[in-house]
Amino acid sequence: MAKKKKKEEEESQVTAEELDAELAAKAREKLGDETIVKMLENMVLIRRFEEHAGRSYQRRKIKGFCHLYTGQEAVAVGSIGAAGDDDYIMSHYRDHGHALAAGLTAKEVMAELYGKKTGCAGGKGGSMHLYDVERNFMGGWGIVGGQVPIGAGLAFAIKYRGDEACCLAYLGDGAVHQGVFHEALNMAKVWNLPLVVILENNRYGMGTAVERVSSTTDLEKKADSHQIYNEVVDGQDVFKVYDAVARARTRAIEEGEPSFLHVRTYRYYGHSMTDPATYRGKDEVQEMRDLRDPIVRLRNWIISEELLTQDEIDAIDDRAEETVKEAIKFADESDFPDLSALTENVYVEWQGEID
Amino acid sequence: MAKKKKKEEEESQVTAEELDAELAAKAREKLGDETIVKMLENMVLIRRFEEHAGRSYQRRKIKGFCHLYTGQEAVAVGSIGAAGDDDYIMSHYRDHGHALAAGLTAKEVMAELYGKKTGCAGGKGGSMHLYDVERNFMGGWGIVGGQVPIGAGLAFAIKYRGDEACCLAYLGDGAVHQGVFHEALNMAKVWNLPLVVILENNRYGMGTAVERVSSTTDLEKKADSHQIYNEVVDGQDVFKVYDAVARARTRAIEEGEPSFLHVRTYRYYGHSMTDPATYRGKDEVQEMRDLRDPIVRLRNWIISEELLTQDEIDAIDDRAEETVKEAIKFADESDFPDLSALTENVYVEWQGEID
Amino acid sequence: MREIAFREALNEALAEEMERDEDVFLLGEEVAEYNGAYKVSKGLLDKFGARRVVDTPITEAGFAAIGVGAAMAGLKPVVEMMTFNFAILALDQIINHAAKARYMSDGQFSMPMVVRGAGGAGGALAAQHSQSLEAQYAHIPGLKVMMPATPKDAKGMLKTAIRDPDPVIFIESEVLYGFKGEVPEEKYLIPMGKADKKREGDDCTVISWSRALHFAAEAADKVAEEEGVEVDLIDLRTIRPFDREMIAESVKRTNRVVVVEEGWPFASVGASIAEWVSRELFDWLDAPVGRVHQRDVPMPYAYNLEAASLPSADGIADAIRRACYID
Amino acid sequence: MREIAFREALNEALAEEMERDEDVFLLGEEVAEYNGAYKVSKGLLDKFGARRVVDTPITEAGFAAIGVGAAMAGLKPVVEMMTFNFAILALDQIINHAAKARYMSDGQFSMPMVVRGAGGAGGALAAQHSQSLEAQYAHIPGLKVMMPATPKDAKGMLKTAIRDPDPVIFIESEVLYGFKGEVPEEKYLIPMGKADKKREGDDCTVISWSRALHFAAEAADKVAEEEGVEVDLIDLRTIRPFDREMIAESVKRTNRVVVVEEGWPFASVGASIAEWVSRELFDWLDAPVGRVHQRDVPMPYAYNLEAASLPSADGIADAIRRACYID
Ligand SMILES: Cc1ncc(C[n+]2csc(CCOP(=O)(O)OP(=O)(O)O)c2C)c(N)n1
Ligand SMILES: Cc1ncc(C[n+]2csc(CCOP(=O)(O)OP(=O)(O)O)c2C)c(N)n1
Ligand SMILES: [Mg+2]
Ligand SMILES: [Mg+2]
Repeated sequence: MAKKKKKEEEESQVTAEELDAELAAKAREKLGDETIVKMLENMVLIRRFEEHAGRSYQRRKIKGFCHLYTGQEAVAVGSIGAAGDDDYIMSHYRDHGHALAAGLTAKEVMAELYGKKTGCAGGKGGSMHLYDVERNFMGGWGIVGGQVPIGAGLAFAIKYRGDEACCLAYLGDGAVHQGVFHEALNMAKVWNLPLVVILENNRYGMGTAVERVSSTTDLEKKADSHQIYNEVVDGQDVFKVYDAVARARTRAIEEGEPSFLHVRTYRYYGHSMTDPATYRGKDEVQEMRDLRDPIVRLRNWIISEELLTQDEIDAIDDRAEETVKEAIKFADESDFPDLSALTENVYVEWQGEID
Repeated sequence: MAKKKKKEEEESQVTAEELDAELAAKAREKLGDETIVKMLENMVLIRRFEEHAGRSYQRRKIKGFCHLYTGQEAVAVGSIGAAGDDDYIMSHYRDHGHALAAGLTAKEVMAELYGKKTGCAGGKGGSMHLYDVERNFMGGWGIVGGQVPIGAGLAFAIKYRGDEACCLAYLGDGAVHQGVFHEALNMAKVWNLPLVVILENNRYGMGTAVERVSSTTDLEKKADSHQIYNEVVDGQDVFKVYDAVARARTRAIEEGEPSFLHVRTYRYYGHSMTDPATYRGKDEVQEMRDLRDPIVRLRNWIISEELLTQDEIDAIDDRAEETVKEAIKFADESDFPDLSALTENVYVEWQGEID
Repeated sequence: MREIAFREALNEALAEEMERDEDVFLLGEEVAEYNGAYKVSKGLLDKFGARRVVDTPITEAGFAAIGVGAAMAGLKPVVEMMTFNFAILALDQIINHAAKARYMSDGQFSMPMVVRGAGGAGGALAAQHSQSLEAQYAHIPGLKVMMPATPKDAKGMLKTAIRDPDPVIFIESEVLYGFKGEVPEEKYLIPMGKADKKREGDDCTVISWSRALHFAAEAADKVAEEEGVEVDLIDLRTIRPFDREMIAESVKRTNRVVVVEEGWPFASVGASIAEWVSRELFDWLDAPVGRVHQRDVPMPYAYNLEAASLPSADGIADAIRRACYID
Repeated sequence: MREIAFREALNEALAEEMERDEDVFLLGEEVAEYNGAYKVSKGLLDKFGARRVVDTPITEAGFAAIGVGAAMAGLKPVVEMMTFNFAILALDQIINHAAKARYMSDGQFSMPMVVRGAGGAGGALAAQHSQSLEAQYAHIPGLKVMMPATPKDAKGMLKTAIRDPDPVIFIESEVLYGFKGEVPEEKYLIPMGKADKKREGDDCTVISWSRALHFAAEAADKVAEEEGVEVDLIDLRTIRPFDREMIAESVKRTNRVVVVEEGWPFASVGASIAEWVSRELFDWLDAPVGRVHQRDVPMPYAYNLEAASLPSADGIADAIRRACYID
């Protein structure tokens, strides 16, 4: 672990691109140093979390499908960093990063991955179905694209109640062709829903490069049929993500204008734990890691701006590692759900037995 | 009948807008006078057919849902006039006009509306489900939007076989929001399918004016997400429709470029026979009838260009009336399907009885 | 008692519940300005305004999902499907999302959503518009399914469905919308999961629901008159969960059963009810459980074929006779 | 005889039929360059090229419709659904379009389309990815449904399905893809609508299909060993139409039946098979038709709960004992 961390840093010092200085300065002014450090901590936590989740998967502690978020950390942290307390977060099956960014603890997320009763869905959901209604983290859904119109429904409820909030709904580059995505965007525009749709374009939907299945790789254009505000965002620059989402949020709440953000990012691992990702070159991955790693870029900026020292940065890493290890221990030691849980929470009320 | 016809003509002579002279001349050169007269005949046939269908509905000879095409005749006749023999025509539930334009006889269509065994679907389909596979008229479908991706499938088959043809797929302004429309357009673009999607915007989906449910009334923009060639077409000018579809067809066949045509048209009657259409003003309908009636405009042009005399035009009307009356008689006198038909053609082959 | 039509009873249920609870709203195609394709929502836009009576684009999956999201946020959406034939487009949202949200989150969400609209054959509407699709929902854990047969039940059941904390699929026979019946002036609810005895008899239990119930009632009259066979006629009302107690009580008396449904026979609700009776009341049965259903074919347009395809009073009477070993 | 895996058997079936008939092509998510999410289409892109092995965008409804259109034009599409959980999105195309085109046109179209892919629970995949949804298709006139349980059947049945002129829903258990078994080298077909006797016995008929068949086989071993109960084990193979002859012959000998399915119990295929047996073979039954099925809940992720939810050899053995009045 420590070695890997070192490696990233060393290479990053040589080559990683700098963050957008202007937006970084603007974010610093608005958020303050503490919050920015917290963002780094969150991103590092997600990175370490996924490393351990991957290993636990290999040790068969986590089963089923497990989709890691590594490489995309700035998207979750930057976007949810711009969200208000009453905003809804609507994610899909690649949800570990969104959940952690939304404030779920590593323990309850890891325990869910382990299928334990202490998990954030009592062990019933697993990796793809994390939820925390208290924190407005609405999951955690496995049908590609299905979450987007539900996100519009959450935005509908906000508007219905007259709340000052919005819904951030995430999807991947593969999901953007699903009919419901388009249905949702049209309704969002017609009804002026406070919806911010965040497309995380990590260039692949499973093994399929976006250009092979999309009429355009400029995926922001996918909102054009619906006359929805859209822009392209560098997803490896946490401040760019933050800025774009903050602006979109304002537009949503103050003007009732939904937005569609095409966030360019990258996933470092395969689609899920069982995908060797032979459909892309190693160079491609390496280049993203070397030049555009969102954590390295943020670290570099933090050091150059003297928010933290290298030692303090290292301490963040160590704490994250520690947090995740504790989460692993917690998950491992927790109990599986009681068998009685099998028939619980199918309904709120049920008039009869369950066959 | 004769009175109504007169009325249209008289008013039209005062006010109806002229057809696009240039395109009309171009079409005349390309098609010849005979074909143009045939187009008028077809449009008049559809008009008379729908009048009689409406009356038969009121007399309970036709049941279920019955959606008349009156007012939109130039779209069916202009577009199918541009189609080649091997092109597929894919329609929806408002299909009488498309079917007649595609060459189905008034008899077999009317008999189908009457639910008779002599109908073009043996009485099993009814008004919404006309078919004639021999004439490549692929129906006749009742699920709003569902026909568009099937049209893409027909285009896929054309390409698969390397045929020189395309598929014309129709939909309404209400159908354009359905997810499958967007799914189809993206695939058509990615795979370069010879597909021409013809949106007949008659301003309403049932009782809903297009602006109430669409993010834009410039419905041609609905193709923008998919980078598909699109244009707006005056659907009350048969030559404009003809020209746009002919160009789209060439693009489809020669360049593998799908097209999306936003054809502005109007339906004179309610959505179906049971809709009094109280959601729109009488003036609106009258204005369309007076100024933009596709038949009146074509007639006027034909007379002014001296393709036909007024008497010959009247004769066309009389013949159409006669044809439809014969069709009514034929339908009325035909038998209902034999009861044995109930369980026939569920499958090509079935291993067992039918419960 | 006053008589009103089925559609008016539904309309009253909607109005009363919207009056009672600000979180209840109606969403669907043509529900607002057009007053509903079948006029079930007549006057509601005027009464409650465009915030709570919402016309949607023709996007069944999309607006069902609006309902799912709104319910997750604590609202109580009533999603109108113009007909359940079109709800097939929304099945992913209903089955994969609405029905599973509570379970997957281990109880963090409730899903107080009603999906309602017209079901069954409507009269010469042909194959794509004449389907009795309750089996698609009754199969799914997480959903409840209600199907009223009378105006009174329609009103009381819809009110119950709207107040229910779980997703309820509420299927209204298209043919019954104009059907009139007694409906009390005072407020009432019809409980979830409870069947209704429509006629008492000791000779044969007939179980049905929705429109088919009326064919069954006609058949019961017929066999009473012609053979003196007294039918114990059960209107199931709620399909999932169904009322096992009332069925068991009846079958233990009659020892003969016929299940009548409007839909197709295989993997159907009727098959499942008949199977349950055959299994749980095996020792009480003097004859195989009879079944009547739509013929196992898509619905044809031609009226003679449609009539031959649907269950009929005559066919049901025959099935009752067979169950009673009368020929 | 050589042994190959279920997925390889399917792969051979596809390759042979594509070789044999230029009109057969494969379409779906990840079928080409990725060689299939479950590697069923491995090597087919290399062998047949991108014209005939087509990767699609993630648009299940849309590409199912490509299949419908292509079949209407006379081609023979094999549409791969990565899993049938996602095929719910395409149900409108399958039910309202593919299943009805022939009937609505009174025979003008045939619909020689296969929709195939993974079904059932896959192992800790949770509620949205672990559904046995055959009832959704078996309910629908116009469709046929096949569900192989062995590599040999998988190959012969898929070849039959591809040659069938009607739309065939072909559901492959996700868990069985790696399962190995004997598959002849020479070409063969397994007929539509014919069940297979997996074990002969006179004490109790057990009817199952797909993955659940294997649980049933285990249970049959168990009761043979522990109680000397000899099970007549029927692998249904084709669900719609199902093999009434083989079931009747067996039940008339054993007079006891258990139906075992992986899916939910209500309005299910198992319920319908049990119902048919109860009705048509009423006089031959010495005990109620037993049933084993998934618990009537969405599938939980936790492995202990998943195991408790699925049918098991033990549970089936108990049901067999109950049917034989052994306790
Ligand atoms: C409707 C549906 N179809 C297919 C799948 C299988 N599947 C899961 S993830 C995935 C790829 C999605 O790619 P993308 O949207 O780019 O998201 P990413 O995985 O890259 O985050 C597919 C095909 C699914 N879960 N749901
Ligand atoms: C999926 C689906 N939803 C709803 C309906 C009911 N319906 C039939 S036609 C129609 C309006 C369609 O309007 P448009 O697309 O503009 O076509 P037009 O009738 O104007 O030709 C509706 C809502 C349907 N048939 N299918
Ligand atoms: Mg992706
Ligand atoms: Mg319209």
